[in-house]
Amino acid sequence: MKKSKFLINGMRKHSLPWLMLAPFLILIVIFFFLPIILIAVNAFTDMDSALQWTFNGIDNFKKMLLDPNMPEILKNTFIYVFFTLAINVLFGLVLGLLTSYFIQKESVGLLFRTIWMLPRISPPVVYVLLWLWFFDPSPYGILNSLRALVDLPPGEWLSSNPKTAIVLANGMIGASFGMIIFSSAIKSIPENLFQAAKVDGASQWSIIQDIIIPAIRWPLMFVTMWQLLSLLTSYEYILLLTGGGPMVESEVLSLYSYHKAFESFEYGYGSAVSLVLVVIALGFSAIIWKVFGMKKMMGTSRVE
Amino acid sequence: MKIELKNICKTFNKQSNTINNLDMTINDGEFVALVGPSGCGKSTTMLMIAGIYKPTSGNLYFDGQLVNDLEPKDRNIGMVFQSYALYPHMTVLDNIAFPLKQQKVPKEERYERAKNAADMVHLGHLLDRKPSQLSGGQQQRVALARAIVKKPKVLLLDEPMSNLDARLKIEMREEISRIQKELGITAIMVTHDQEEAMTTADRVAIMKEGELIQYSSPMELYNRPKNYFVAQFIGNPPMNFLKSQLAVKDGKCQFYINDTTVDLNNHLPKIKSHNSIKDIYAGIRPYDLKLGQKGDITLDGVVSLVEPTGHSKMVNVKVGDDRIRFFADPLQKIERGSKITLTASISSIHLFDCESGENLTAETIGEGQDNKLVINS
Amino acid sequence: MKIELKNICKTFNKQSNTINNLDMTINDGEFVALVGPSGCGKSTTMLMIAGIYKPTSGNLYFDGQLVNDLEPKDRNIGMVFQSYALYPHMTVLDNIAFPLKQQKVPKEERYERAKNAADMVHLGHLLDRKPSQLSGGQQQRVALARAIVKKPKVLLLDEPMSNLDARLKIEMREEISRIQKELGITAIMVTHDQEEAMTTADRVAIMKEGELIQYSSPMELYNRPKNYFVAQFIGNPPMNFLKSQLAVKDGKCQFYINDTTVDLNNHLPKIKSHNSIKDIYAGIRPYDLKLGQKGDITLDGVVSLVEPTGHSKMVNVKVGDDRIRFFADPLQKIERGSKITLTASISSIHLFDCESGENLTAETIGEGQDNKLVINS
Amino acid sequence: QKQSEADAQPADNGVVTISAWSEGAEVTRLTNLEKASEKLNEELKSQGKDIQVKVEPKSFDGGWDQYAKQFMLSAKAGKAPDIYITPHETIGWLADGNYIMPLDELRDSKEYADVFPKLWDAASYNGHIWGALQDNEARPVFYNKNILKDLGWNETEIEELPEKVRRGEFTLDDMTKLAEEVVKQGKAKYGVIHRPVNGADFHYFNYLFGGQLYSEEDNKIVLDKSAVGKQLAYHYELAQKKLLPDKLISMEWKNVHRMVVNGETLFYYGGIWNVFNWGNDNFHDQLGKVDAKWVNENFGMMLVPAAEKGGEPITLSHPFLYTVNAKTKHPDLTKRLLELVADPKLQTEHNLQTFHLPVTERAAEDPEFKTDLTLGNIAYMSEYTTFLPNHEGFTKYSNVFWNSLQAVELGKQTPDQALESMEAQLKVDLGEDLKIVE
Amino acid sequence: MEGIYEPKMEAPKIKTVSKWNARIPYIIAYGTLGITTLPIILMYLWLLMSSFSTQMKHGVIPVEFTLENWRFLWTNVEMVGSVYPSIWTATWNSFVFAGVLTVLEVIIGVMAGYALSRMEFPGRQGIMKMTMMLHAFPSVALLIAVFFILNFMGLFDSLLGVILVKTALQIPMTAWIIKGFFDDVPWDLEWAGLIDGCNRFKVWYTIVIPIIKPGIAAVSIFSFLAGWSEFLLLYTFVLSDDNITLSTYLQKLISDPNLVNYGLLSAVSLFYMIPVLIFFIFTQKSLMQVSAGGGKGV
Ligand SMILES: Nc1ncnc2c1ncn2[C@@H]1O[C@H](COP(=O)(O)OP(=O)(O)OP(=O)(O)O)[C@@H](O)[C@H]1O
Ligand SMILES: Nc1ncnc2c1ncn2[C@@H]1O[C@H](COP(=O)(O)OP(=O)(O)OP(=O)(O)O)[C@@H](O)[C@H]1O
Ligand SMILES: [Mg+2]
Ligand SMILES: [Mg+2]
Repeated sequence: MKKSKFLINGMRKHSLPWLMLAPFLILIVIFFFLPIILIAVNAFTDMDSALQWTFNGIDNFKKMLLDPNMPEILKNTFIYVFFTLAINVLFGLVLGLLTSYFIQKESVGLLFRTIWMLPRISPPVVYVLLWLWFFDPSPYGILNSLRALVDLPPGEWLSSNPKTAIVLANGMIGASFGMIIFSSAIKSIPENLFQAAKVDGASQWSIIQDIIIPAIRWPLMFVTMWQLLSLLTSYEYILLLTGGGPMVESEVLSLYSYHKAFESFEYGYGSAVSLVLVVIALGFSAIIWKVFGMKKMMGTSRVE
Repeated sequence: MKIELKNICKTFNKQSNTINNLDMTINDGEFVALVGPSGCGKSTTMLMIAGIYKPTSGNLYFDGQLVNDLEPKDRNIGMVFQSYALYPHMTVLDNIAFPLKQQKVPKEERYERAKNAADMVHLGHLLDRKPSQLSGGQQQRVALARAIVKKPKVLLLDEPMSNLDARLKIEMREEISRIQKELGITAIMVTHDQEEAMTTADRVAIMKEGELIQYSSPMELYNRPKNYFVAQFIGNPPMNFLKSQLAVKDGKCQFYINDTTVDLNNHLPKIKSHNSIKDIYAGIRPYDLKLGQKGDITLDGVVSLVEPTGHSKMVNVKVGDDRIRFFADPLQKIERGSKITLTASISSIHLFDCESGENLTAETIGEGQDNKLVINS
Repeated sequence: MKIELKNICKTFNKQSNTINNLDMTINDGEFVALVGPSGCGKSTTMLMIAGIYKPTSGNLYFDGQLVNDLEPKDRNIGMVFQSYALYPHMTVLDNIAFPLKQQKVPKEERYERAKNAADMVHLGHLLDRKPSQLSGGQQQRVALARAIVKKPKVLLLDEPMSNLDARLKIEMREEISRIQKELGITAIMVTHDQEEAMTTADRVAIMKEGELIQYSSPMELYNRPKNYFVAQFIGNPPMNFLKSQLAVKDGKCQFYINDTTVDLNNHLPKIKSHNSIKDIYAGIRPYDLKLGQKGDITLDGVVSLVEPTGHSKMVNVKVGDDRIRFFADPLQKIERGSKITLTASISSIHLFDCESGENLTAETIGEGQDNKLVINS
Repeated sequence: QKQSEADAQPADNGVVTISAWSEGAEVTRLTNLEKASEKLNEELKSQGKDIQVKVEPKSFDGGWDQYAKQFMLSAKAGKAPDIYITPHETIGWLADGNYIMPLDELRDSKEYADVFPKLWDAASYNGHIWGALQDNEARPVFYNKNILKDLGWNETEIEELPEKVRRGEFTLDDMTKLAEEVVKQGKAKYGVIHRPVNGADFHYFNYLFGGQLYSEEDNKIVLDKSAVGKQLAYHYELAQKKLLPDKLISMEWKNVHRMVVNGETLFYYGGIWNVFNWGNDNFHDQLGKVDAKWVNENFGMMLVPAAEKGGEPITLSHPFLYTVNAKTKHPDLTKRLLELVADPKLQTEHNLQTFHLPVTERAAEDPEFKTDLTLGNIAYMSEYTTFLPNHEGFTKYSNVFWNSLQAVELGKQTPDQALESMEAQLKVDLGEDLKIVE
Repeated sequence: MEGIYEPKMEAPKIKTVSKWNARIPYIIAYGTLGITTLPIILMYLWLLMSSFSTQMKHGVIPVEFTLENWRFLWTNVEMVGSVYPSIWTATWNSFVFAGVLTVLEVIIGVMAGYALSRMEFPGRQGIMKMTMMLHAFPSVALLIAVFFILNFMGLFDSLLGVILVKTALQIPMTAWIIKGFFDDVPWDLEWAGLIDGCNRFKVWYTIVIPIIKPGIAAVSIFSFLAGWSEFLLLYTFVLSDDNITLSTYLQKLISDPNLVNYGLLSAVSLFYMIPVLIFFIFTQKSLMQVSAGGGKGV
């Protein structure tokens, strides 16, 4: 073995992580990072349907400040994100625990997980249609038809509580995300830890709290953060379910951005709204990072 | 707590029983050592007592109470797992304090007691480490501290000191003994260290392929092995065996070793027929063999290997087709290939049926060993 | 392969060195045992030799070649990890065959060899099991088979038999020795079983807190411990120590044990000053103590504990403030609380400086032990 | 004719490919182009030109926004089709963004000579014609004949209602009153139903109340406060009088259809294509799918009644245009193709299949069209039709209006409050593109 | 271990109390699951029934059994004068798209996740943070920007472009999830692999990956689902119509809200769900069996 070989070895050692990251980074940089820079630039233009980059300074942001609906949209955004996130993470965790820890019989757990996957795997339009059909305020709404059977007048169900509707509908879908990730993580916990805990007298609650939760801290953080960002930026189901209405009662910031960019083709303005969204999102991410201690979760390599 | 296992069977794959009809009683406050070849079902037995595994059939009683369905957490057990099973996300201190937390011991007291336990296993300086930052022996000590910190009723120790150095092992062993005696804990320990088993346990249970072979006091085990398996298993280095034949003629017994005919004057009640010839193993413990010719029987052999062990030399000798070992004084000069003569007293010889493995030695011979010499002293 | 460690340091937390300036040479084909208290850095040393950890400073040479940066896979090493590290998703057979697969051994030959290795560790009947379905000892044996199957140049064994029963352990130990000698493998084994270390190894390295304390042949280690630490660490049960004082007057030495004054006629070259009084420990191995008064020195004490160990009785005796142990014939009647007198020859006594721990015994005394008695025999 | 010089370099083998995009289920818009290309090919052959035109159609199925967006992007990428079929109101941004070319010469062509003159408005923007009119439609008010019968109206009264509306004798007020009566008497659950989602329909009231939505001279969207005020007041009134189903604006289309088909409402502000919808799915509780005959037996269709007696009734239409890519390689061939596609026969084919109205008089005279049970009866509505503005900002206007409409129907705001917030919002959203008329 | 031990534990009571106590969590568990799951079951049961019946009485009781809504399985459905393409082509295309996406994503994500979890290099944490922040940008907003990039690269109107974009959008998620799973793999396994003659890369795919199968199960279902349901990107960035997928097929059914045949829609959407369901069950079954256990793991 000559010296040069060591050199190559050494180089190879340091380049391996980058090699393994390369496809990931290339994709991200090209299709994610660059576009984001474009968006950031775009936020200072009044690009419209003609797709021209004409800069207009901070006009877009001024306009946002003046928009009389802005306070309500922001309020909606926070309500929607907070409650849906709570359902997504907490209920997702409950589902994960129930289907992969409490229910030891794998087939039963799988059955329930499959059922909970249904909302997520159905085409969004159809899922939303199911909601609409069930809770339609007309006498033909399915729940109303049932009420009619026992001579009750049509109820208004969710139509008078659009925010509840979007939170529940999104929660049902988001919960399965947490459920799948958490149950996978729970399955990866070595069995002997549970055995040790049982022998140590741990109650079910304690096993959850002291064994499972610490073991799935990373997925928990990830799901919380990812879902937070997803919720902040997603609008699809709201668009289909209420379209932000009635009026702006269920309009959230991302939907607003969509409406601006793709309904009225104000791309510049839409980008500006997105940019605001990002700033909000980053603020929250920073908090979550602190709370979960992301730094601690980045272990060091033990092969040197 | 008195623990009774009644006809316990356990099977993993539905084909063969891993544990086969195990019947065993551990008295309240007793310290039992569980020994047996690797894979014989010791850990499985422990896990059943802990309640982790449910017996496939049979019953388990704690103080006369059927506990087959009792949850592990309600059994008040402390256990060292063979694989330690430390909680990777907790620090050493939290690992040790965990059982106390489950008993709702107030935080301060909990950490106080956990620290004491950690000190006991000499880990006081590593309280903030995570298990992955510990050496193997340190991990095992954490497991040990965790098992005893809650002062359980039953202590299950599955090779709790296998990765500790000799000194520490002795120290820990004594500590465990002390606590066990002080608190009246019923303890079961799996160990491969026979000295450990012999010195610590009130009784030793020997298992083989899921069955209990012998369950008695250490001395009895050593002096009166029930059968060939126990004889060859217990004792380090193991007993030497010489293939031989036992002839019974008109109630008189003889057997032949290495050209010597040995008359057994004491009766052999275990042989029914009065005229027969049987293949047997004659067993002699290495420590009972001496250089020279002064004993009841003598063996001539060729030295095949000399291993130093510190306080003495272990010498391997070829006697006929059999290989036997004995200990020689370290200062005696014994060389490979040289011819030597060994001797032993007849009272130190155990006879085993080649087929059934049963110990054929008359009770009196076994007892004689004790009696005769006690009188001598 | 000759392995040289030169001034190796290793630190985990940047504050203190886990391995401190380790200098050690393992010759080609040598079998070295690495012993030391739990947590002293044995596994860390092994992992550095394996190339998993890089030394923080210092150099590692294989056959004179600097290999600090050589990848583990290029070192041709077989290793048993303290934690076994079996591949959980592979069957026993695949686990064992894995190193061969990496060497691109053709499939048929690979499984053939793996099966042979499995048979060697008596796992031939469990080839299709996953590690999680094995007992602790079985797992360890898989690890052992995996380490030797590829016939490596260097074999690193980190407590490879800690979870095996005594019989199996001896068998495995012999098997390893055989293979090692046959193939001329350089082997390093960490073990807590001193008998194992003594009987198998060509040389034994004793570590303490990351430092190499003594590195010599088993007999030398036993007979000439470099210092107090080695003396008390090696030997099972450990050496007895009695606190004492050493007086040097005009080149003549005396020390006092238990009211007896012992004259040291041999010179003590390790003491510089010609007039001084020193606190020392006088060490005597339990096996060197006998009941009676015939030896050079005598000790009077009270029996505090009698433990049966099978072939003999270990007796704890209180002598003054010190507790000492010795072995008595199992048939001798010794009772707790009775007064007894013990004796030992002067040549079996080791003297250690209380402060530095250094062995003060003159070379000649140490050697004398051998010489004198060899002449006697 | 004149296509020769520009189309000098035809593609291989003399085949010129003209691509065309359309959206939605109305594939006749594309098949008609293909059929027209056959004619064009004959024409070229007879002129002795060695050129073959091949139409490459592509039909989209996403939303309109996405359809538009895709056109934008492909235009930027130079992959836009030669012909882009689009609802008329998009020509504002298409023209502004230089995506399409003006087609003023079509107006002079003989194929488009007999277009209903009003329809050209739909294709005009900034003083140019930007597309070839493709079809026209009607959004009539459906009334339930059975309910009226129940109320005591006789057959002729019922059948004459559209005519009375046309003459301005039956006003919006009358309509409301009639609905009120029906609901009060329990003859029907609801008096009036309109679409449950935002759409073009609502803006015909603006025109009905004398308002305007777009000012051509300024090229700005107009907020006509008095007209919008009346418009909001009308919806407010409907809601307050409980003539509308509660929460109509959050209902499902499917259930709206069911309510209408099952006779739960007297009036329904619908579209002519609804006749087709009802034949396509099981909306009727007993009958399931209902055909055009059944619809005509049970429902009448009329214009939106005038605001006051003697006033002009109204409807709104949403013509489709064939627009031409500004960068097309074959402008002349394409234009000629668009002339040929206006053939009455082709129009009729489209109209009958998709329930649309013709754009030319000749097509309106087509016997096949005239005999159609539904279409024949309402062809006249083209004369009363109005359009949405073609200005890009109209989407924003329409969104803001929709919010205000919801507010008044839900009773959350009075018409005045709603108007006020609408004005505020429009000022922000449209900025300089807004003109406020008191 | 000082302190006097007071033996107490009233033996006779142990059994009964604990038996109940032991069951309570399970009763609660099953109860919660049952109650919360019921609405979903009902919803989809309703969907199933409505796809097989001409009409639903009172909205819930199927009236007449029919297979007509499922006719798309054996004929090309004709609606409003236009004939829909074969559902099988669409299914196949969806399958290919989702499959390619899943494979790409799992491979790239697992590679990246490993590097991020278990290798040391500068900027590791920075990359983690950055990729997460990227997700803070609404993907619609990105659409236009991505167009400019694709157009610049000449990948507009190509399937490859869409696959790359989609992978890029999904990959941070995959990498993040997978990282968490890699974190928990005992190091000694990797050490053993290195000593047995693997390099780091080989250790990764022969030893570490099989151990994180549950993680792969989780990400592959999300990747597959993402590919299966992808519509917007395909629709926006691919012009040619040959690549009809099930989601585009479905879009055809609902493109005009007035022209929806709801029975057909129910049937098609159920059909749409079946492959994902199968994929889900398959991955869960094959990948969720964890082989970890045994050993002492460091
Ligand atoms: N990853 C780590 N981080 C910090 N300290 C460590 C780490 N690994 C080991 N140590 C410490 O380094 C010391 C040496 O550890 P090592 O595993 O080499 O001990 P050992 O001699 O093998 O002990 P044992 O006999 O108990 O296995 C121990 O005190 C241990 O706590
Ligand atoms: N999960 C399992 N599935 C199948 N067989 C198993 C399983 N666990 C243990 N066994 C088998 O049962 C037998 C007893 O195992 P057990 O762990 O009790 O042995 P042990 O006596 O503790 O051995 P050791 O001293 O090696 O730890 C072994 O042969 C083992 O292979
Ligand atoms: Mg075991
Ligand atoms: Mg170690």
